[in-house]
Amino acid sequence: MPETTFMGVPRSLIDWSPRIDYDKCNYCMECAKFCPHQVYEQRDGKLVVANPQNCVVFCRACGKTCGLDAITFPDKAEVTAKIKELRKGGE
Amino acid sequence: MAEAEVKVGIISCSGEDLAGGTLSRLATRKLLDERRPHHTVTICLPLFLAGGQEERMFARAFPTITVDGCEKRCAYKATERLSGKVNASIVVSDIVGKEAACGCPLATDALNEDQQRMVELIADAIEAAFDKAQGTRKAAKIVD
Amino acid sequence: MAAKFAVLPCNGLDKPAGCVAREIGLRLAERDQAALICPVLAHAAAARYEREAAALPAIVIDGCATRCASRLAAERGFKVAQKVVVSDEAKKAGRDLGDSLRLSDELSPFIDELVTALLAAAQAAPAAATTPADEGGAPGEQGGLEYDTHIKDKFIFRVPRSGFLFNENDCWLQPLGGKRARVGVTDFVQQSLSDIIYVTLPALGTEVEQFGEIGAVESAKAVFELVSPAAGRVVAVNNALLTNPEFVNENPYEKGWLAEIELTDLAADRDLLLDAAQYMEILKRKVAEFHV
Amino acid sequence: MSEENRKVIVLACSGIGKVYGLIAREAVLKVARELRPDAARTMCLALLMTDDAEAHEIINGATCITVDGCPKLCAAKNGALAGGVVAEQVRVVDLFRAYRGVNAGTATALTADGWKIVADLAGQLAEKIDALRAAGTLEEAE
Repeated sequence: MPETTFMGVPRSLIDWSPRIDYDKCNYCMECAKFCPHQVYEQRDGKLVVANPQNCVVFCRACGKTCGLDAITFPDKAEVTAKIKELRKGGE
Repeated sequence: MAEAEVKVGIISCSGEDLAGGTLSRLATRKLLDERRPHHTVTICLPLFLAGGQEERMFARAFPTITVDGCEKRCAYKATERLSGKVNASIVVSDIVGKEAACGCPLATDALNEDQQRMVELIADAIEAAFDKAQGTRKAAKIVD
Repeated sequence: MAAKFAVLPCNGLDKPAGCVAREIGLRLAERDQAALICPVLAHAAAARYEREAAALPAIVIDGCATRCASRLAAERGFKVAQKVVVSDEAKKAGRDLGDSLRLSDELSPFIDELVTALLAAAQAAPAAATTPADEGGAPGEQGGLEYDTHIKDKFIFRVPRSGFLFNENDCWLQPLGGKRARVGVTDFVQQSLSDIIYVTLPALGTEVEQFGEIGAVESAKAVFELVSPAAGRVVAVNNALLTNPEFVNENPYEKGWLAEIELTDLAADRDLLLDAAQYMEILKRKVAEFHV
Repeated sequence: MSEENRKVIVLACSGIGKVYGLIAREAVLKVARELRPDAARTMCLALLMTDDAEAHEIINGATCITVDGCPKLCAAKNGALAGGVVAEQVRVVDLFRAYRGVNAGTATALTADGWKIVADLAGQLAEKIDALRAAGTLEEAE
């Protein structure tokens, strides 16, 4: 599979995907059902972020499905700054 | 540029006044959903009048098969008149008989086993027309 | 000579500032053959000025902070190239507009200055405010914009040829001149979602970061959250979408816009935005991977 | 004017691409065949797109309720174009705002929830037909 990019930066260098707080998660799987990009998987009854690279950079839509607020995302400003930096480096 | 594969268009009459309308719809969806899902497209017939230029181009952009419930052949006539040349015209009453096609309109959950078999038979006929349409027409470029 | 601008003054009759706004409008129309837009008629008959709204960059003149003309311009889809609030300008210039609703001769030089400044600024407005006519094309069927298209099966994906910036999250930004810009989704979003049945507008006054959430559109298939192409403060929203969410399907770039923001620093955000040609490449890639 | 021609024509959109069109169709069939068989009738929308003289004679000046799946309004536009008097115009997508997040099924088959929406919609259509009858609209159409 060809390397995917976001704003010209290899996706693999961008740290953007959901983080699950397992103390809060009740494994309702609403987030997994919601996400069309197969970011989540259920393994042995447990919810895991199986394909973080599939996550659309800056998309946070699945977080809204979580009534328990168990899903968080990295700091947007930091990620933005990192992307800008990588773009400069790549030129 | 790679040659784009041309999909085949299937347009159903949807007749709301007779069983043939339900049968033609279901058989059309069978091709779209099960038998040739990646190689077929459809459009709602009345969009030729209610829609725009984009919709009316349909039969000129795709080799098109029409599926009609009865011998009035509304889908065929309307497509030829409003959109473009039709490659093949399937008429449900020719396949399952006038009696079955012109009975009361059916709800999709009310088909008996006979009628379900009819849907398969009609889908067979569309599929044959589909194969012919794909075989006789070399992929023309419509993209870009 | 054909009009180069549309002029929309508030025409406020009950305040001196409104009367000044009206006078500015009249003088602009005289000096530059601008098309005068009657705000009362524009309000009463939505379709009356559709052509002007689509084809001409607009100069909007508000008398007071109520900004009726600006609101009307947004509602009617005018492409605002320049705007001014008379009471603000009077304050800056240290002018007392008085109590009379009849214009005094003393105000005439002040009005002339504003007219001159507005014309100069409007003529120097950024490309976003230029009309398709200026770019050598006639206004299209969809309104004033010209589109490049990409076709996949029976789906047509359009990208406005100029005046818009995009992010890779399929949202657009249309600078309106000044610090204002509109935000919305692209054809890729509305085609993928199919019939949009619900639109969530951001709250007025919300501060949004670049790539922050700015509203959502929803169909039976999925919810799509808008990722703001630029940082700013939400100053207007397209309330028409609450009753007519299908406007986003019909034209996501014009009547389907979601919000208007006052930009924080577009120059800084520009780095991570795409122009029409760049976005078209992204869109084609996504369309190729996309199964309806 | 015959009894048949005094009936309200409930015109569905023939939508075949999405679930909305199927819901429109099923609701129209339900109201014409089950709920108000004496007061409502269906017509093939496709037939109105041909030059069939008989069909045009029936719809010309007749009171119609159009039921469209999506905002493209195929039934309302084609019904009016053929000479029908569209007394009520219904859009299934509008209904869905009250059923947010509900999986109604596909263009081929409805889920139990989808059939529930059909039942609701058919009920609404029956009420509209009753109202049109009570207002005497149908007699005037003669």
